[in-house]
Amino acid sequence: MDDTFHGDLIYLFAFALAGLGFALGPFAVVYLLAPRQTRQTANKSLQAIECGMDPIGDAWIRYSAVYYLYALVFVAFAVDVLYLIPVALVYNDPRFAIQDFIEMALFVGILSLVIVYAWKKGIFEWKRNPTSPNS
Amino acid sequence: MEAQPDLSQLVKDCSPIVRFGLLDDWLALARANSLWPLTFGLACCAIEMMAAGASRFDLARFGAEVFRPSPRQADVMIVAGTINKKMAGAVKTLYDQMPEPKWVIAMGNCAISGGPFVFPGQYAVVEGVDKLFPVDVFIPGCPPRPEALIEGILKLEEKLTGKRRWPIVKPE
Amino acid sequence: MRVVNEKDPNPKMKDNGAPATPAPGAPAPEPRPNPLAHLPLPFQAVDYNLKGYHLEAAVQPGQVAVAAGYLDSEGFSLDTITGVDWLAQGQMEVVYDYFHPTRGLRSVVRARIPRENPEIPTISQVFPGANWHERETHDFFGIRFLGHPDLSPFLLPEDATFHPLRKDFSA
Amino acid sequence: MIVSEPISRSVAGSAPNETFVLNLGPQHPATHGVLRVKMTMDGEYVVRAEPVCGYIHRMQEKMGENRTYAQYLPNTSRIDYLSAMNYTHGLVGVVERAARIQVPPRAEYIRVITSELNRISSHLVWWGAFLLDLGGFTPLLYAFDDREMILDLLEGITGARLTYCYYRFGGLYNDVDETFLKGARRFVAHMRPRLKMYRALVTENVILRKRLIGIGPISAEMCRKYGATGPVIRGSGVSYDVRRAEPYSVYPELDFDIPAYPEGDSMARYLVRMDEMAQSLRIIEQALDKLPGGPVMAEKVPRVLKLPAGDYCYAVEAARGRFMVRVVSDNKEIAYRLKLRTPCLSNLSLFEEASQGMLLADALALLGSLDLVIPDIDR
Repeated sequence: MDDTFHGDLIYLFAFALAGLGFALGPFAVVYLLAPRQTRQTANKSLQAIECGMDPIGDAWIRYSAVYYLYALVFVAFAVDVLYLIPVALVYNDPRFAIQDFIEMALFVGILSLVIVYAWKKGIFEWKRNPTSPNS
Repeated sequence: MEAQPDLSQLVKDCSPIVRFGLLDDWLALARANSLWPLTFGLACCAIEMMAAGASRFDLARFGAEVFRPSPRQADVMIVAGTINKKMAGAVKTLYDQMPEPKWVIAMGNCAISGGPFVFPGQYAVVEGVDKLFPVDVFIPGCPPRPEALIEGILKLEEKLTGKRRWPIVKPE
Repeated sequence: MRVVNEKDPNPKMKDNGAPATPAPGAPAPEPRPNPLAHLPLPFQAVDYNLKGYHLEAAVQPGQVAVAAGYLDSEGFSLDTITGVDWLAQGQMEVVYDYFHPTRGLRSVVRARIPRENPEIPTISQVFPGANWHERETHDFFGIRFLGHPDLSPFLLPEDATFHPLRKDFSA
Repeated sequence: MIVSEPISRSVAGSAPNETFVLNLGPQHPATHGVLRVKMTMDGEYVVRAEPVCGYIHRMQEKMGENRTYAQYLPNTSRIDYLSAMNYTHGLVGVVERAARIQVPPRAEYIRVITSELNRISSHLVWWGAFLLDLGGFTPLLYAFDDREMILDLLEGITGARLTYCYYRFGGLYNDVDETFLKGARRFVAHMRPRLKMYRALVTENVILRKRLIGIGPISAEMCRKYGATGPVIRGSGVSYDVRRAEPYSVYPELDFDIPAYPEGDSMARYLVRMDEMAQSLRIIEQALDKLPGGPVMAEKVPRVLKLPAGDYCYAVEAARGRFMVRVVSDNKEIAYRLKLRTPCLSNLSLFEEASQGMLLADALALLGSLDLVIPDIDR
């Protein structure tokens, strides 16, 4: 029990180190190899891109809630796909093919209710907030 | 004409901390073969730039057909057209927002020296984009032919890699 | 409101650079039926093959908007507004071009204003398209259009105060 | 099912959304040049779109007052560089009208052929760029491929690809040669099936129809109020075309019709331009058949032209609409005032009113359907 335990521990530790390396590695490489600063004429280098003009107004304002729900529909399906990947690995037993298929269909079916909800709520038509300036 | 921008602070060394001889050559070769131009068509030269990017003259052969609208993703700014004083601020902003290493190609007489719109008492045209920031390649013509733009890009690649890998076509 | 057709107070400039509207006495081409005769505007028929427009009316600066109203009701569309700086006579001239999309008529309304403080009422409430033409003419000549919603520089930089197309402009 | 009223009211509570201002700025792929539109937006909807021009103002009218008419010819092909022939035709026409110069018939026919070829090449650039706005990249390659054939033809006789300076007062710079005439016939024969293929490839594409039909309706009355001309007014049902309204050159002797669609939406303007290309092919074919012999330059045209005092206008049907040159002359060889009435200024002026309350993506489809060339607006 001991050595397999140690083996797994080292394996886990190496895997974490590699992950960290992949995360911080590019930052180090870029810091060393990339040019240090950009040449500027009007020091607008860090300004938000607004087709060459200065952005007007502030971005932190109350805009329509539909953007948030549009993003939610995406997140729902991203999670959906996230779960389908390990499922494909685990459910690969040929004897229960039909049963696995039904379970996955059920899982995807429940999640696709999001589309029905969003459709009814009028998110895909970018319905406007009725109290907005001139809807 | 507003005061000349002091280009001195522009040319200070932006080279990286660590430099490998061989790696720099490879980097330069990679950059030379994937120059992403900024879609910055101002006037007539923009149409010739589009023609250069289209099917017959095909900038894709030199890796430069990816026209990036956003300055953050562009390597080279092809100034194709007339810069006038109302536009000068926007041009400088775009130049700033391009990440280093960046280059500028002045395409057409307007970008080189104001072109046909320079006359005594002219009030609106910036006479040459090199008054705003340093320019790497000048392509004369009004508008220059797409072949001239391609030659300009090859000249820029020659500046990057130090050697010319494409044959020079001698006008017979 | 009837546009009084009295004589244009400033003398008809026939000698130099004046718009050579055919004087009634001159051997005018055969009198064409003036299709806009029913309008209370002093329209005169003009030789299209020479001038490029059919009818021309010199009106008082005050009646420009009224003329635009009549032509609008007649179905004309605004072609362009041209400013001309007659430095010699100390006057500025504003020329309104109209074309008729269905009848193919071309009519011109012109008005002269003193050069010192060039002011003329706007016609942008009749023809919204005139908004930009007037802003541009203000840019180039400094002619103030009274009642114009927003006379800020149109083609010149926002902070421009010079008027480049004036004859006495020097960069 | 309790899901009934839109989410935004129940979530956002009572306070209305604030609007934000978006810069569809000078450097933007959809503005085809340096037009800036300050879009005040409420979420995805345009509350007010205010175009700001002047970023490519090149003093064309000021230059008209400090060079002679002949020196001004190259300028005309740089106002709207996509229909340079029509613009040069405008200036040449006004000088010939004022100085009463008689142009030989062969020159007039060649002017019509080259102007119509230039109109087709301009519509091809519009077609490629418009579909680029709507997200389709391939049509641009087809359009520029065909356009190169026209450019080769015109380069053969004028020497330039884009900014031709081919017309002179009283005629042409040089006569056309045999290769041009054969090439023009070959181009007409090549282009007709291509137009059919464009219709199959793009016009009947369901995505395009969904993006254009009913988008950006412009009424004939709005066109008249703003002075819009060209394919914009013909897309709103009024078939106003300077070639028919104020006939010039030899257009009365040629048989062609003016396509007009009553709907007034972006699809109508799209179809007008596609049909116009077919009509231009018809005009070129007829003009090639009727091409008379004889000189291409009037005899005694004075080298230095002094126009008699007065003001003169000459209107031309350019690819984007009615282009008119108004010259005020005072007996000198330099114009006292040269006014250029350009179609894109009037066509764009109705964008603010036409795009209110639209989705941003539809506002761009409307902007593309107006077919703007920005130096044409700013001059």
